[in-house]
Amino acid sequence: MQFWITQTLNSLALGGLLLLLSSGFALIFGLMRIANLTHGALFMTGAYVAASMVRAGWGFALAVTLAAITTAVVGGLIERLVLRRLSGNAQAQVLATLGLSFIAADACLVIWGGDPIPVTPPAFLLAPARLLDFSFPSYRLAVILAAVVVGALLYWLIERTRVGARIRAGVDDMQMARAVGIRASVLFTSVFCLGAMLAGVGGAIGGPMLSAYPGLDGDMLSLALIVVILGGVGSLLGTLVASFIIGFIYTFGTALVPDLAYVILFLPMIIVLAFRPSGLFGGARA
Amino acid sequence: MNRIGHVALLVVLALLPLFSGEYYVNLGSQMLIAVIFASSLNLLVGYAGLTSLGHAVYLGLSAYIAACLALRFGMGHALAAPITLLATTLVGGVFGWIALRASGLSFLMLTLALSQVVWGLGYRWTSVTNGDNGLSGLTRPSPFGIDMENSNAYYWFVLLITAVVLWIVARLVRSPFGASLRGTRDQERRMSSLGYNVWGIRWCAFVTASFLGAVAGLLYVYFHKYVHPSVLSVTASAEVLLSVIAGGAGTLAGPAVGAVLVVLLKNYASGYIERWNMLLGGVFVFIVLVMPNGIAPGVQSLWRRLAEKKQ
Amino acid sequence: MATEALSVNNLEICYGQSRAVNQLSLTLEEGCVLALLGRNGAGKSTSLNTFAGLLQSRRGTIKVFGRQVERLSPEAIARGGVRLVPQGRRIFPSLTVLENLQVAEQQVAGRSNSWNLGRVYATFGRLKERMRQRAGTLSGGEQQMLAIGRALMGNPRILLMDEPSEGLAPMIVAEVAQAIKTLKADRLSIVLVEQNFNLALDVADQVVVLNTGSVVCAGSAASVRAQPDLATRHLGVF
Amino acid sequence: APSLTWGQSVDEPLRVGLLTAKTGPLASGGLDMERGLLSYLAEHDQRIGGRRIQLIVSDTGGVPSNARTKMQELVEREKAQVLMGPLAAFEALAVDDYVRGKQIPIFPVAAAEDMTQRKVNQWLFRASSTSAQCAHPLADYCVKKLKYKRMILIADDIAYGHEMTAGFQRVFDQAGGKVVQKLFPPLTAPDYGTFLAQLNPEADAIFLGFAGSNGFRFIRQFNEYGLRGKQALVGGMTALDEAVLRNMGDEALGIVTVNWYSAELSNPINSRFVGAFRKAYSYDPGFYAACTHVSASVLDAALAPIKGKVFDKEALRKALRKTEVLTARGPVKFDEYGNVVGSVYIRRVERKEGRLVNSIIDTYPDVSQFWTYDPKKFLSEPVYSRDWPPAKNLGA
Amino acid sequence: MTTALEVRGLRKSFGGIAVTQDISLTMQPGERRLIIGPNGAGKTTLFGLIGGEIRADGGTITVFGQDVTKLPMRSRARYGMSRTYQIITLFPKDTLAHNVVLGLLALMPLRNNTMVDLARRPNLHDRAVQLLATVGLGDRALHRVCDVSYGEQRRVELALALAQQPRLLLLDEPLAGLSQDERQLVKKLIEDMPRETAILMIEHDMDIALEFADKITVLHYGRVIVEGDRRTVVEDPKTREIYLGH
Ligand SMILES: Nc1ncnc2c1ncn2[C@@H]1O[C@H](COP(=O)(O)OP(=O)(O)OP(=O)(O)O)[C@@H](O)[C@H]1O
Ligand SMILES: Nc1ncnc2c1ncn2[C@@H]1O[C@H](COP(=O)(O)OP(=O)(O)OP(=O)(O)O)[C@@H](O)[C@H]1O
Ligand SMILES: [Mg+2]
Ligand SMILES: [Mg+2]
Repeated sequence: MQFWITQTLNSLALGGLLLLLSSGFALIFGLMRIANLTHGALFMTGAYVAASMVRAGWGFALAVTLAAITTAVVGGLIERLVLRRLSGNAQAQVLATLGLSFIAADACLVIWGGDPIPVTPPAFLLAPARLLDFSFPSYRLAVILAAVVVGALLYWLIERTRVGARIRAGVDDMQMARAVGIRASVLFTSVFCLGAMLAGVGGAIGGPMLSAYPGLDGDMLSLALIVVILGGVGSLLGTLVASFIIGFIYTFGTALVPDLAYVILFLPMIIVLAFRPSGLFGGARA
Repeated sequence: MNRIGHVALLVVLALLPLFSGEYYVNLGSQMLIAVIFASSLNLLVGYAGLTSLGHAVYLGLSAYIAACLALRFGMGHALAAPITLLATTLVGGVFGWIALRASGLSFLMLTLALSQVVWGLGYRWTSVTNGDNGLSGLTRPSPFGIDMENSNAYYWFVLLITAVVLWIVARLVRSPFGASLRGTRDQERRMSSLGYNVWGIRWCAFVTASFLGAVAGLLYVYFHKYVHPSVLSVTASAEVLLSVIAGGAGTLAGPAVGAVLVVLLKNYASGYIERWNMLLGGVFVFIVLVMPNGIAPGVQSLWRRLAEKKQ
Repeated sequence: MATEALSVNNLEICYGQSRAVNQLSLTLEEGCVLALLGRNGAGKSTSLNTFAGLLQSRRGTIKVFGRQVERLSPEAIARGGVRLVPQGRRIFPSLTVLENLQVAEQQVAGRSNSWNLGRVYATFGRLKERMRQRAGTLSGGEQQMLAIGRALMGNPRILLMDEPSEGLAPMIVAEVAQAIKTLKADRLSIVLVEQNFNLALDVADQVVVLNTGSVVCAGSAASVRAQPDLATRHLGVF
Repeated sequence: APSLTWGQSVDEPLRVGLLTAKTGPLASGGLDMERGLLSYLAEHDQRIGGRRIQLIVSDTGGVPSNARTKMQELVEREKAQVLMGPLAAFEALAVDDYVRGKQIPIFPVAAAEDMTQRKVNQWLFRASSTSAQCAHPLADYCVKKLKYKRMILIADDIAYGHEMTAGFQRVFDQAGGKVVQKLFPPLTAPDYGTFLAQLNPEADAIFLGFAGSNGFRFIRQFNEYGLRGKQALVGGMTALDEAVLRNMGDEALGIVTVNWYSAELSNPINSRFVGAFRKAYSYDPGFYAACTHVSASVLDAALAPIKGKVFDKEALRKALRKTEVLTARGPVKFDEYGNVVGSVYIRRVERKEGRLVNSIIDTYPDVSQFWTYDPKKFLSEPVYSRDWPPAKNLGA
Repeated sequence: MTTALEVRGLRKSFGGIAVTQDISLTMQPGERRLIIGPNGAGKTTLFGLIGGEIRADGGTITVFGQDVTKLPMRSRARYGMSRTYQIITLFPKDTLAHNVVLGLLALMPLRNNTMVDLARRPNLHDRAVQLLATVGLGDRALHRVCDVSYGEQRRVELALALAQQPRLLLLDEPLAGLSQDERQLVKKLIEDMPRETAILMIEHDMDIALEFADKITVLHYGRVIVEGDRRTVVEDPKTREIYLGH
């Protein structure tokens, strides 16, 4: 019994972490259709920045804020200086953003070294929470909460304020979007910054669970890709749901069939995509 | 470039071992293998418009099959090589059948997922693949009694095969089949309504690409005499994809140029520059900003502009 | 004196090396309809797209209510009250009909009789029926209605219409003609590119005929109506 | 007679090639390998065996196919005469046949068992240890001193993890303990939560066979889940390396680990090494730094009797084989398979002068890769793996 | 004699909205038939169903005696069917000539050849240019599709369909976007098609289209409401009420 409860909470925590990771990616890749493969690097940068701040005694909240600002600025620069010129050319975007993430990863290695750096969660979340007759890390409960909040806010922003429709209009036909008065340039940069910022926030909040270490970028990038595509590219709701689905599949899959640990994320993915190529929630708009 | 140019290039490349040290000859072999591999992927990425992020499977699988046949069954090269190519191509056929249910991003993800499954198998199925320790203790073939353990001989062997592969690819893309392949990339709907079998055309391209990837895999395993699951990893798939894009997808010279560049940066420049990852990233970004369609098309249009100016 | 809504002077537009429009000058007065006519490839769409800011002219000026706009971005021009019904519809296929209209919405303070969802739906009943459908799956004619509706949602002062009757059933064409007259009455200024000669002459005040990028004939609609040979010569009608 | 061929004179610098990983996921250990060697050279006036050293460092990025190219670069282009590294087992295996062919002595850090067991390469001298070499004594210690009866083994799902746990399990089971659970999280596991929830609560202790950052993450999460104090943790060779410790906090205190080295070792060579290393890089040397340092000592000692003539390969090989030398890790000699025989230390994490250190609490002297088993018999059995030797008490 | 096209009880709905309901239609070889109806009546959908792009929910489609209801698009082309699209569906980055060459190749065995050099087959190219000339685009053959005007692109649509020498030709608003001269040109071209070719055309330009038709079918909300020869249909009050409006 306790196994099932703990694993369920684990699934939710992992799902929450994935949501924080992939919500920004859902904006940039899903909605804006920019193949931004720096997402993992931005996540890692967020984690490292937060780690340094916490270590320097700035407190967790401030660390998250600073990580958010850093990645938002970096994201903005990337969009303005590089991706802006490559709109529509997915292959060029892949090349440029992977190039940038190589640079970022190496820079992190230079700055922070090759050893893993922990991020200490805020003091009040340090002690495990007692639930019934067992304990569960209270930080992870907080992550679930944070993910739900971020997901809800984002959903509101994109679906209720027409920002989403405007972005999709720009993706469909940039020239026409501008010709109907959408300030596409500003809009795209802001949303890109928001996406990058979410990656940074994800890294900072995920830091205490994952630690900051070289290679974090690649690990996270492929997870974000899986989540967004499984959920259905362009569907924010799909991303939100897929995060948790994957949280469950991974957690229970590795526990129950350890032999499949390596492929546990990919087998369901193959099955889903083979039968629904546009993902679980895609299709309507894909 | 015309035929004379191609032959001249071939001759120059063939003479290389006479002037350079063993290290450079080996580096050359590696570049040529990378060229074959990138050209095979280019069929998909460049001409069929299907971005595959799992192409390393075919190189890796063929390397593993060849290694297993030799180590576990003690099979000779003459028999093992064709079996390897056939088996890998068969797998390519099945994977293509699965992945081509989708196109676009889902295709990318399906190829990635399939390659990850094979990668997982490589790691986990230790009784066959030896897991993380990889398979070692392999040999190179010696056709007609030529000792390929010798770096120069092996280089020439690889050069010959590279030339043949590039010739095949060049024929293919200029043929009617190549034209229809590009057609399916640009306007799938119209192609079907004209009466082309879009799925079939793509599948054939996929199978051809996996066959050529398997050729690269054989050469790879002969060269390294060692296989490790990392040849099946996403990183390996991404690397070849990057070389194709950097060189210029959908052109003949592009992937070759890209592959040579990546091998050079990774294996040669890294000997001089500690921050070679940064260099590699920087070079990619630079290429994209200056020549968004890749090196080969970029240089070509530069050339044209210069020529125009002269006139 | 009537205000000049749009005045174009000596416009030259090129695609790379090839020149598509040369020395185009025209004036559109407020509340008038100018019909821009010509054969396929004459340069009509090129001109219209340039007025909307989608293309950059090489030479010449474009003034909208006296303000020079030829170097402004499309969104600035659009927000300044110029809206385009493009050729080939170019609706946003992945958005629903409703979203297509919403993203283009721009209300102008203090304008009575302004365009909003209700009024567009009233004009094109079909769009209301299809409100939640993805625009990409609409029929050709429905897309055309949507493109017109989308332009109207911006409450423009100048409307650029590139073959608005294309793909519309005769009854709807008549309704579009009626709508154009209503718009005229609302003091909207319209540049109309049309292959439907009858429709164009029915609503136009002025006619400009282009051929291979140059103006070959310009005058009031009345005078063109009076000279059928002119139309035959330049447009191949009748 | 002096030869005209290049590199055949003892007056020229000796070209030492270091194959390491300075980028990629293994960079931390790889950098330490370089630093350990540089430290040694600095302590010895840039000389080994009386010869000036020209060090050529090559970065594999932790990728096996690069390892071979980089090895070729060192040997063919840079004409290295002695090789150190590489770090990972798969890198070492990737270059193995090449090294055999070129007949160049190599001092690997990689711990892959079979390289000095069933597939001996006579040019290879491992001064560190095999994967299980330290796990054997730890298992012994767990049963005899710590009195653990039931243990869980958890390790990275790679050959290194498999070999280490296999060795531990063999000794532990034979000494009367029971290995009740074995878990192998994939190397790429984003999170250990799912494994923590599976831990058998009946076990006395958990053996950690992690390398690099994974052990570090596991221990932190172990604490977060409130498991600290409920079950003891003991660590294998790399679980709480000095490199990991410097980023850890109190959660690591009291954990017992095993290794053939500790920065806390108090012999004169090590004191000098640690002092210099700390001064240069402001942290303690660990496993990887010590590895190259010790290897350099071995090379130093071997070159003395042959007067630095590395080009006489056979002589060098014989000299190396016979070397017995005091190093930073203590006395070192080689068995006939090219693997080290030396002391193994049981250590406990303590706080000293504000930083965490691995204090030595017990020493097993002269430990061979075969532990107490008969080499012939040992070698007639399959190499340690995930499933061998079979675990008999799982779930008990 | 077999019919060119026989559609029986064709039904299709999208998400609950019936777009075609129980359409039946018979065409003899060589027949020229016009389909009209208000926007959104289901005309293009009908073409999609006949062409195989859309799967029918019910009903059968027979082309020259062959039941093609379950066949994929490409096989239907092999029975001599070809179509144009209302919304331009061309290869935008290729030249007009290459577009047409793809059309020519589609039904030749040569299309599967992987070894001959297409550039060494000048006769194919020449035939493509010839075809383009018949739609008035001979001088544009080497321009890319994306570089020519809309009206010109619409004529490439037509050329591409003609390249297949169809026995059953489906034209979806072939005159839309064309200037008056070109309308006459295309009208003549269609009239001059081989007499045995059956042509099914959707068009809103009544001035020209009516002249062409032997028979007219009027669709409304996915149903055939009037069918017959030109006179009967044009004079039918229902046609006037829902479509012509005068
Ligand atoms: N993107 C482009 N690149 C190069 N040339 C172009 C491009 N678009 C149009 N042209 C050329 O510019 C000229 C004018 O084209 P435009 O689209 O303005 O014609 P149009 O009068 O609107 O014709 P239509 O009635 O067919 O719509 C044509 O000769 C056309 O081939
Ligand atoms: N995929 C779809 N999903 C939902 N509705 C669709 C879809 N495709 C078509 N429709 C609807 O079916 C109806 C018929 O469309 P169709 O394109 O056949 O009309 P049409 O008769 O060709 O009209 P037009 O003259 O405007 O081209 C339209 O109302 C359209 O909105
Ligand atoms: Mg036009
Ligand atoms: Mg239609």
